[in-house]
Formats: sequence, C-alpha cells, structure tokens
Amino acid sequence: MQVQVKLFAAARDIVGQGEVSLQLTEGSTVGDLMEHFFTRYPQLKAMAGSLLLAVNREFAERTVKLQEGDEVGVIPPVSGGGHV
Amino acid sequence: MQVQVKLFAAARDIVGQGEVSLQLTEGSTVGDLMEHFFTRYPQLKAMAGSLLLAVNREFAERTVKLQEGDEVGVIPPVSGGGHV
Amino acid sequence: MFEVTEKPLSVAEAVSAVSKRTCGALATFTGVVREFSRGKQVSYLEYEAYPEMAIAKMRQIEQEIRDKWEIEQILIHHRIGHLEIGEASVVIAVSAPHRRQALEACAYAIERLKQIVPVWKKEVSSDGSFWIGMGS
Amino acid sequence: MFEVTEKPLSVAEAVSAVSKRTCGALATFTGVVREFSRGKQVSYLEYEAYPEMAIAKMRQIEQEIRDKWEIEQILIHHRIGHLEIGEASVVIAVSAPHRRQALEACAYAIERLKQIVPVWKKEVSSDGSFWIGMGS
Repeated sequence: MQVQVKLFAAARDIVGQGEVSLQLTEGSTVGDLMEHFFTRYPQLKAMAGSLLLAVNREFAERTVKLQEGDEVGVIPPVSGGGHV
Repeated sequence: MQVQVKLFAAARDIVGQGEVSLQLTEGSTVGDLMEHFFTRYPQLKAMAGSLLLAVNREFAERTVKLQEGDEVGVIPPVSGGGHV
Repeated sequence: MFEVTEKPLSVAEAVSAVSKRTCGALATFTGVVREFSRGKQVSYLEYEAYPEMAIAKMRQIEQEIRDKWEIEQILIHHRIGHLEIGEASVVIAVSAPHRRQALEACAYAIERLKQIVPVWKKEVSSDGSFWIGMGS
Repeated sequence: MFEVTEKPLSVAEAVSAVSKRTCGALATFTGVVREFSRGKQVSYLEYEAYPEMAIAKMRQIEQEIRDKWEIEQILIHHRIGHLEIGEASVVIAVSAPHRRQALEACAYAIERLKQIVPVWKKEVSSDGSFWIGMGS
C-alpha cells in the first residue's frame, strides 16, 4: 500500500524534503513507517522521543495501522504564536 | 466652609442638578453632608444604602471630616462597560 | 493611555498605542452595547462618567496590575454620551512580554473597572429608561 | 473564521468579523514577534504550518470552547512565512454575550493552540537559526 508522508520544520530539514510517498507492506503501523525514516536519518532518530505523529490530520499513536492512501504527518514539537 | 458636591446618574436626576455648592459648619463629615440632601430629597434617602461617596476623587467613609474646598462625589452604584 | 471620551472607540488604535518591540503578547477587551438586556429590546444607551475620578481610578487599576504582573503598557478608554447598539463602550488593551500576563491583566482590568470606576449607563428601551447599577 | 495565511494579520478585521448584535463582550489575543528571545537579538522569524491539520485543530479548539462556554463567534488567524519584529503571528478574537465567557475562551484558545496546532517558527538571529519547540 501507498502512504503519503508530510514532514515539517526540523524533520523536513533533516530529510531534505517535505513530502515523501512510500510503499509499505499491508498491516504496517505508524511505528513501522517511522523506523523506515530512523534507519535512513539518524538525526531524526535522535529526536524520536519528541516527535508527534498524525494520521489523516489527527494525532495518532505509533501502534495505529496504516491504510492505503493515508496521510502521515511527522510533527516536531509544535509552537504556534509569537514568543509568548 | 464651602464644599463642592457632584451628583451623578440617578442621584443627579433626583436632585435636579449635577453640581451643588454648599456652606457647612466646621467639622462636618461626609455623613452630615448627606443628611442635608436626605432631608430635602426623600428619594435620595431611599437609595442611601447603595450610595458611595468620594472626597477629592477617592472613595470615602461617611465618618470622614470635610475641609474647605473639598469635592464630594455622590456615586450611585457604578456600572462601566457594556451589558457584560 | 486613559480616556473618558464622547468619540467612538477604536480597538485598532488601542492595539497600536500599547504595542512595543519588547512585547510578545497583546490582549484586548471590548464592551459592546447589546441589542437585548434582561429580555428587553434596547433602543440605545446614555453613558455618563465622573471623568476626573474615572481617570484616577483607571490609574489605580494600572498600579494594581503592575504590582501583580509584568506588563508593558495598559490602555483604558471609556466612551460616554449616546451609544447605539453594537458600539463599543469600553476598550482595554494590555501589552506584555508573555501571554499570561497580558490575558490575566486584561481580565483583571475589566473586573476592577466594573467595581471602582464611576461610569453609569442609562438604558433606553420601549419601556422607558433605567440607570443600570454596579456589576451589571 | 480559521485561516493560515502569508498575509499580515489585522486585529481590527478580526474584531469586526466576530462582532454580532447579541454580543456584549469581545476579547482578542495577539501574538507578536519580539525583539529579544532567550537574551538573543532576533533578526526575523520564519513560520511554517501543516495548514490542513492546523485548520482541523482550530476547529477542534472551537468545539472544546463551545462545550465549556457560551460564545457567539471565534476567529483564529495564524500567519506563516517571513515575519519581522513587531508583526503579529497569531490573532484570536472571541465574541460572547458576557465578558467572562469571551475572556476565558480567548485565554483557553491560545493555550490550546500552543498545544495542538501544528505551526513552527524558525528564529533567525546573528547566532544562526533555530526551530522553536512546543510551549515556547
């Protein structure tokens, strides 16, 4: 199955692109997907503990199973607003 | 001694004017001043319990002694802002 | 930064008056004349103030706020005279380095204004007119 | 009422967008780019968002607020792209019948925005540039 991965801020800087299309085996979880990135990008693995993940624009645990066409967001610690 | 009395909102409506200059005997208190008004304006006396008084733009108890030239504010319950 | 005025109030002007380069946060509160009050249709309001004391009490509110929070600037403008529905009767703006200071100080300012700033409103509706009391 | 935009934000437009004749109170919060952060002089900021999710999370914040307070309207506009010092990064405006609802909902909205709305900022100073993390 195919999923679309969107990476932001520091995560995008590390991976070098903001959007990646990935082919995964059926039954793969969000955690499996992230292992794919952690293997290739040790710097991303270094921030694994603080990364949040979203599936179809909702925050999701790493145990969530992915479906064909899902959009996965890789979300470093969020900070909206000013320095406030 | 002479004091200047300023009346607002419902208090001014009852007395019919917003500013009154009064001659008082030395040693008169804010309470004495108000008795002068209550005698003449029973409607004002009816709201005595909720009236606040100010001397020289600071809230003052009725026991405060007045001085020549003092400005006394007669302040019905305050309400600033909108209906909020 | 403190005014009692017959002129219409502007939130935009209030915001720009309190803005500083050291501020990360800016909170405003606007009180607006409502169409309905206590179930009655309001035609318009007449506001009246004891202007000199109102300004003195606004200064006191600023001092109380500076004793409690680190803020940059505070502005309080209160309108008096004839106000139509939808018009602003009071605008408060507070700038501060951080958001909680600005928000808490702004909320405190309107609460204290209701308690100690001598401003009255006369509500005019089809039933007649009424002076509205404290805390309303 | 929810936007993620590269255009400058306007508190005045936000206020007018949430105004209704049934509202007695209107609260706003504006986040502004500060000159100093962590003791460093800031040159400018770059904001980035996950726009579709940001809008979805702003809708969630509205729903949480409506479950807690009686409000009329809420607006949240977040700016992205290049921001200079003194420019607004986020504007929140809430109208409500009464003041506490407007003020509490506005304070809640900015707290939740910091927690769940995916927007990042990169602080650019003479020392280099840094992505700024959650809750800052």
